[in-house]
Amino acid sequence: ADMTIGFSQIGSESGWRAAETTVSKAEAKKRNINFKIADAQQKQENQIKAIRSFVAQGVDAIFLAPVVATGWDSVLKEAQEAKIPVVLLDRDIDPAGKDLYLTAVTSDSVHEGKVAGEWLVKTAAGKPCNVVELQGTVGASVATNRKKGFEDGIAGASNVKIVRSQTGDFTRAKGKEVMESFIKAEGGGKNICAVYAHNDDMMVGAIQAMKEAGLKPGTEVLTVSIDAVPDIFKAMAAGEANATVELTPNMAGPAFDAIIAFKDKGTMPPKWIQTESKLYTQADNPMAVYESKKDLGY
Amino acid sequence: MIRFLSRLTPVLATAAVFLAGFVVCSLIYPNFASLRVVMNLLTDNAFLVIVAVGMTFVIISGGIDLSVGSVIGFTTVFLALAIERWGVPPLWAFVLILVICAAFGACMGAIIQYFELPAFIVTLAGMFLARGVSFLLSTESLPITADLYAHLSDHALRFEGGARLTVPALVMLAVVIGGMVLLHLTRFGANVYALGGSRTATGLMGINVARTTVLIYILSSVLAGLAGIVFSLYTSSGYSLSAVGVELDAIAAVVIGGTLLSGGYGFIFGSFLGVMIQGLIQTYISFDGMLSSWWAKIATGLLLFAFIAFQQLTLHLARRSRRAPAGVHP
Amino acid sequence: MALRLPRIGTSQIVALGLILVANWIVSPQFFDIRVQDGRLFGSLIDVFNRGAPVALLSIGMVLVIAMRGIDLSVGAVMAICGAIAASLADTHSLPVVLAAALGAGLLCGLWNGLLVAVLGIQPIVATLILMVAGRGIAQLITEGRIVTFTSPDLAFLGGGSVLGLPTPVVLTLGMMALTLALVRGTALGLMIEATGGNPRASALAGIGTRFITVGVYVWSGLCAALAGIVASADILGADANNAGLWLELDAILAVVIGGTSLFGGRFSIILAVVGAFIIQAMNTGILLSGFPPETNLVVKAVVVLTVLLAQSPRLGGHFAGIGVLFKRSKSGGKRS
Amino acid sequence: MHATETLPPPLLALTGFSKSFAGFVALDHVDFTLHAGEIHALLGENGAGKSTLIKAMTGVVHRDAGTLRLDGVAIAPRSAEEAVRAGIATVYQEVNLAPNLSVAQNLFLGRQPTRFGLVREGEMRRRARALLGEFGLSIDVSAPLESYSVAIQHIVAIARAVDQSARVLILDEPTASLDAHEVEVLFAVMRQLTSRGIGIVFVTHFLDQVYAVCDRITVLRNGRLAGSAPVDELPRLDLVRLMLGRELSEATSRRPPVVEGEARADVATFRGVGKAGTIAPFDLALRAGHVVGLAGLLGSGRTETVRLVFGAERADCGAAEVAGRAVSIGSPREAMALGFGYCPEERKTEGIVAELTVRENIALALQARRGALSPLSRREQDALAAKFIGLLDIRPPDPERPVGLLSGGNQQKVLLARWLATAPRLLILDEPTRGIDVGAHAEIIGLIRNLCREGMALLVVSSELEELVTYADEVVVLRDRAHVARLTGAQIEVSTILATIAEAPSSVPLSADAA
Ligand SMILES: Nc1ncnc2c1ncn2[C@@H]1O[C@H](COP(=O)(O)OP(=O)(O)OP(=O)(O)O)[C@@H](O)[C@H]1O
Ligand SMILES: Nc1ncnc2c1ncn2[C@@H]1O[C@H](COP(=O)(O)OP(=O)(O)OP(=O)(O)O)[C@@H](O)[C@H]1O
Ligand SMILES: [Mg+2]
Ligand SMILES: [Mg+2]
Repeated sequence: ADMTIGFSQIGSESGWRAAETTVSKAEAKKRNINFKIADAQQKQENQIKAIRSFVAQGVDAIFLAPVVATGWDSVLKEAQEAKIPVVLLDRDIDPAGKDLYLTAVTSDSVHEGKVAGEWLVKTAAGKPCNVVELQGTVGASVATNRKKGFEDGIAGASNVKIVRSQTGDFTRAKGKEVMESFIKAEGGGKNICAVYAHNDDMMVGAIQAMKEAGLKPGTEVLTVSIDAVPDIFKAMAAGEANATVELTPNMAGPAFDAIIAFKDKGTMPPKWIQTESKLYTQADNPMAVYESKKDLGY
Repeated sequence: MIRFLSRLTPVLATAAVFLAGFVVCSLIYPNFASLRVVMNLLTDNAFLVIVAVGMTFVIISGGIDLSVGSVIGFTTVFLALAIERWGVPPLWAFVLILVICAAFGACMGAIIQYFELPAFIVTLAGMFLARGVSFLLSTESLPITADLYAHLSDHALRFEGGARLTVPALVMLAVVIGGMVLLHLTRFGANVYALGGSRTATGLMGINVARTTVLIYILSSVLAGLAGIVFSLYTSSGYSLSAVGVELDAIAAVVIGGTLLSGGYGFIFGSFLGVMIQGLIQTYISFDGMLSSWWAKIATGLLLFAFIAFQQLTLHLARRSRRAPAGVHP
Repeated sequence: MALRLPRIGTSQIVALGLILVANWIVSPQFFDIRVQDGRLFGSLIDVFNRGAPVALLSIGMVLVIAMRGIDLSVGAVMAICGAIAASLADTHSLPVVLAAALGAGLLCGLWNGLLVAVLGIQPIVATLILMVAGRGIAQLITEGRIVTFTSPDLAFLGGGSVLGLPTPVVLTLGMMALTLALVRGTALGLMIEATGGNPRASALAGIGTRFITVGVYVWSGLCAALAGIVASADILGADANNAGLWLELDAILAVVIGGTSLFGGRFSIILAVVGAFIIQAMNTGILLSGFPPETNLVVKAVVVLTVLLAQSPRLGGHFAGIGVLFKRSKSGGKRS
Repeated sequence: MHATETLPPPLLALTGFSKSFAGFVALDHVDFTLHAGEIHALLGENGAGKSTLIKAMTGVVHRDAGTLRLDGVAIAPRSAEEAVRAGIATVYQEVNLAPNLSVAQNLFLGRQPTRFGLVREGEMRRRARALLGEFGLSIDVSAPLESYSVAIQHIVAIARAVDQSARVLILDEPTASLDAHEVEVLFAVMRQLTSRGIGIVFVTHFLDQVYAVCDRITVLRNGRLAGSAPVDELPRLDLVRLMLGRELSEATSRRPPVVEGEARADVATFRGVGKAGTIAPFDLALRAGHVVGLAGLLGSGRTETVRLVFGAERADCGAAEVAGRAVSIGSPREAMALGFGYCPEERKTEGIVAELTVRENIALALQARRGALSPLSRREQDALAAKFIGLLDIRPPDPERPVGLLSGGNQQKVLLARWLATAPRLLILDEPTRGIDVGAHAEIIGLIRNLCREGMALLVVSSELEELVTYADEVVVLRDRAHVARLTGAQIEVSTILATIAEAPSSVPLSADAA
């Protein structure tokens, strides 16, 4: 199809997001689509500007990875008035705006957290387990949801409880710094049974902090995090990490297919195309997964 | 008249640079030279222009206000909660938030004035505080569904080709004109310039420096609050992380517009143009759309450099005729 | 700025002490230090170790600010140099890696310096250009990913220790000593203060203000490069997206807490470094306290304001009042 | 207390004013009384506390003790604003106006004519022109203040205060950079104000001016009241003794006559040097042991001449030769490398670095010439500071005090010291004795002569012709930004110079190679 699609990407704040961009480009190329990407540097106002400018350019469709759930009504209405279909990638928006977009290809981040929590409950197997949590950026919807999902996941198990929770801003460096202080605050780490991080990058930092403090992550301290970026599989292969929940970077593929079908045949896609939140553990041949993922642009 | 023009040189240079940039973009992208793009520039940057107007006052007086971005964020969260949760009528919520912002600005101004602390740090603390309080209020993004919002965001002067002059853009234009009148035509405005020229001298000339300083920060915070209202109209929501880093964009716009960061010189209209130049760069990059995230950043930097270098050159040529001390370089 | 008789920075040191005590109150094991793998280990050590990058930045920043400038690009320069170091670490020897990274920092500083001193662009805009573009360049180098490395040589700079002290702390102290030697061992410091205090008078007194301006930006670039190397070595990888993000504000804050005026003039390198550790002590305290993260910024705001109010000339510098006790025993008011 | 039967009750009465700065006593129980319609001279050496007394009076400096009564009513202004509202207008010693604002805005800041809250620019400019007209000044009032010389800025400050003064006008060294004509104009205005019942406090170091306009004198010494008396009861010599606490060794005698044709080494020669729009091309020859004075009215181009010579501004034509070698002087650094030194006129903006100590300010130029990498040791700096503090009698004699905290005259001495420390071959002095007291004045003139004797070339700008004629070997007269005449030998007389300045253009031909 000879199509131009504009993509308002959130930014390039993490390896996962870089991979999403790379994969999206590759998928567009596969389908011969003219794909324009605008990087919003984590700012909603920039995303709105980008969408407006896509409308002004007269693209055929707009992909939007919304940085926040609210505030899209008026700009999406403008796109609608210009008869340009919008597909949400990776994150959803507020239910009030349901009829303003064609479909949403997202994972459910509450579900991701829940998967992580359930894994931990299962692994702790009834033994008392103090968890420290590395949150994402304060206020980021993913952070809020992954926290909520995890809490749901462990809700039934009174033996598992979160003893400390701080933000690590989704970064390795902060993850490491925060973990260092958790270790000191929890008696040199002896009281910590498991670490839950809202993303793998923070967990990689936390693993370093634990090793430097003489702890053995993966055995003495359980780890579970989300995203499934290649480096966590390396850690898993080395026995230093236990589990991760995958968030696929390929959101654009299904979105392209939906748009093409919609444009060519008028097929209405379902309102929500949910991607899988697959749990990986050390048992899933981490080295092989690492190899398969390492060139995806993470 | 010649004197007057020569004082306007920085603004004229900025205007020339903006126009040149617009023409170049239009030559590259045929869709660019449309009313729609121009109107989008006005609407999309409305809140930024509003804070930049306040920032211009602050910077001309020799200060700086780093809190504006956080104040916008706080305002949106407060409005969302007030309107949706606490059931305050939107217009009352607007009044309330502007009063809160004024008090906030007054506190910062008073601390700067009475404790003789650098504005940079006091407003940095203000920035932490405003953002921190909005986190405490709510970390979630909250939709605003009040009728007034739906009404205002639909309301716009429509032109052909889908161009719309929206309410935020109209508010912004009013603020620019009001700001120009206040700064350039009133006693208060003259005092602001005088403060930037020399704080001690202004005091010795019998101007109430304390009052002027406090008023300047009140103005900046109130305009940030107004920008927050516009932002909440623009997005129909409140979110604690909105407008992060806007203070830097605003400062950059003000300075690109020809205002001296050291105070004493500058024009509101220059700041308006400064925002427009930044908007133009962004629009150009999204029209291009082929740049990866990093190339987009590099291009933004290079374009900024090109604009500023071109502006320096224009200024240099304009000043060539006038005397400029050599060897003495600030 | 009001003129004052020279003071020594006892208020900063007292502030640092009080924050450390506050940390001890929220976390009783704060002052516990043990030896772990030949390296001192404890929350107090963390303060200095984690504070090292901002301390390094503040060493360069204080000189720039003393010259009435400002350098917003340091965070981006950190990212660039960290990215270069991490990408070369596994294929080149440490000297080559360091030379490349420091060289890049030098070039960045030179660019800033030339824009300010030769083109006459206002420092905040001149360095804003590199702040925006620099992060792009860093991401270009890493292609947006986190580039990891395994070279133990480079890793040593982040996680190793010298005589029990973490390497970043040692590097910071070394850089501070070198800078002190450079500006206080020569007349450069005096010239910087004179130029910052009154640029026109200094130029008329024959000071090569242009040259010194370029020089301080270059030095700031070098300090940022070192900070970038330390940050990369710490996490065994270069995170171009986040390395040094917003650290320019922390560095400026450190300089101001250290008593240097943003309008240029008198400066103190040691107190700027103390300022950096004050900020880190506060951050570490927040992490140890166990308060929910939503309160971080509010706590930070309150602490910053308290530290500043205590330094305010209006309040007569109550911290300094305590400090007078120390001051009497020492002679002279030589700043450094 | 003097009996004041003939005078009306005091307009302004200060009693027991005291002020100390961090242990340093600047004012010690000073009393001062000003009557309506009187011009009251406040005199004293540099650092005696005159400016501090004034600032304490207007509330700019918070006094430690003392009461202030205006018309018998106790007032306590806490800021300049309150003082102005009470009817006390002041011109402080350093020009205190906003350099970036237009002249008109500066004149009317805070009291601009407005309509519906908007400033009436045209009306304000008209009033500004009228006001400055009273001072014989006709300039573009919409131009920024900083584009004018200090002297003009000073007149603007005076005009602003005069226009504001309701009861009391305080003038702290208003005449320091004015020429004779401007001073006359100012005096006329002052007399007119007193006839309206306004009381004027007048600080100056020119005793002639005291006797020309003042009714009464109060003298401060070391922060204490040394005495107060009507002018006619205090003859000159008594006054000087009261101020200094000792006799003044009269140094202002005529210079020894120069032996014509005495061979002297050329230090620097300038041919056809000028800059379009600033100063017409001029020739200038500067020789060892020779003092060239520049005389002219405000804005005649004296400062511009010396700035070109020093490379502070770049000439756009002409050639310069130093010690027989053609050179191009493009910056102060290059000039200093050639052995030039330049003590600028605007000490606040171009001279001192307020935050740095006396020692550092003195060492600055010498250090710059030596280069950053060969620092003056602390001991060398201390020695330098000690030497000049002694030589120029800088007070307080504390080398570690920030210069900004010194009195105006003492700052000027530090500035002189900075350049003397470099031992230049050619020293350029722009208004070197601005704000310097009688005692130090004589010493500095003695110093200039000594330097000359030791073979230094000097180029001096001075508005004080009496002073100029005591040491100049040659006087160049400027008018309308051009060098119009060169006077030597017996021609160097105040009257001749004045006549030359006043002459119609081109009546005194300037021969390029005269002298
Ligand atoms: N803010 C200050 N801090 C410390 N000392 C000060 C301050 N202001 C003035 N002084 C000191 O007070 C003394 C009196 O200064 P003042 O300016 O009143 O002298 P003055 O009589 O006006 O001298 P001049 O004729 O040189 O202007 C000086 O020794 C000066 O150093
Ligand atoms: N009467 C005037 N009308 C307009 N501009 C003037 C006048 N007098 C001075 N100026 C301005 O002030 C500047 C300073 O002139 P300059 O310093 O060369 O004069 P000067 O002879 O040194 O007199 P001064 O005694 O003021 O130092 C001039 O370049 C001019 O811009
Ligand atoms: Mg004085
Ligand atoms: Mg002059």
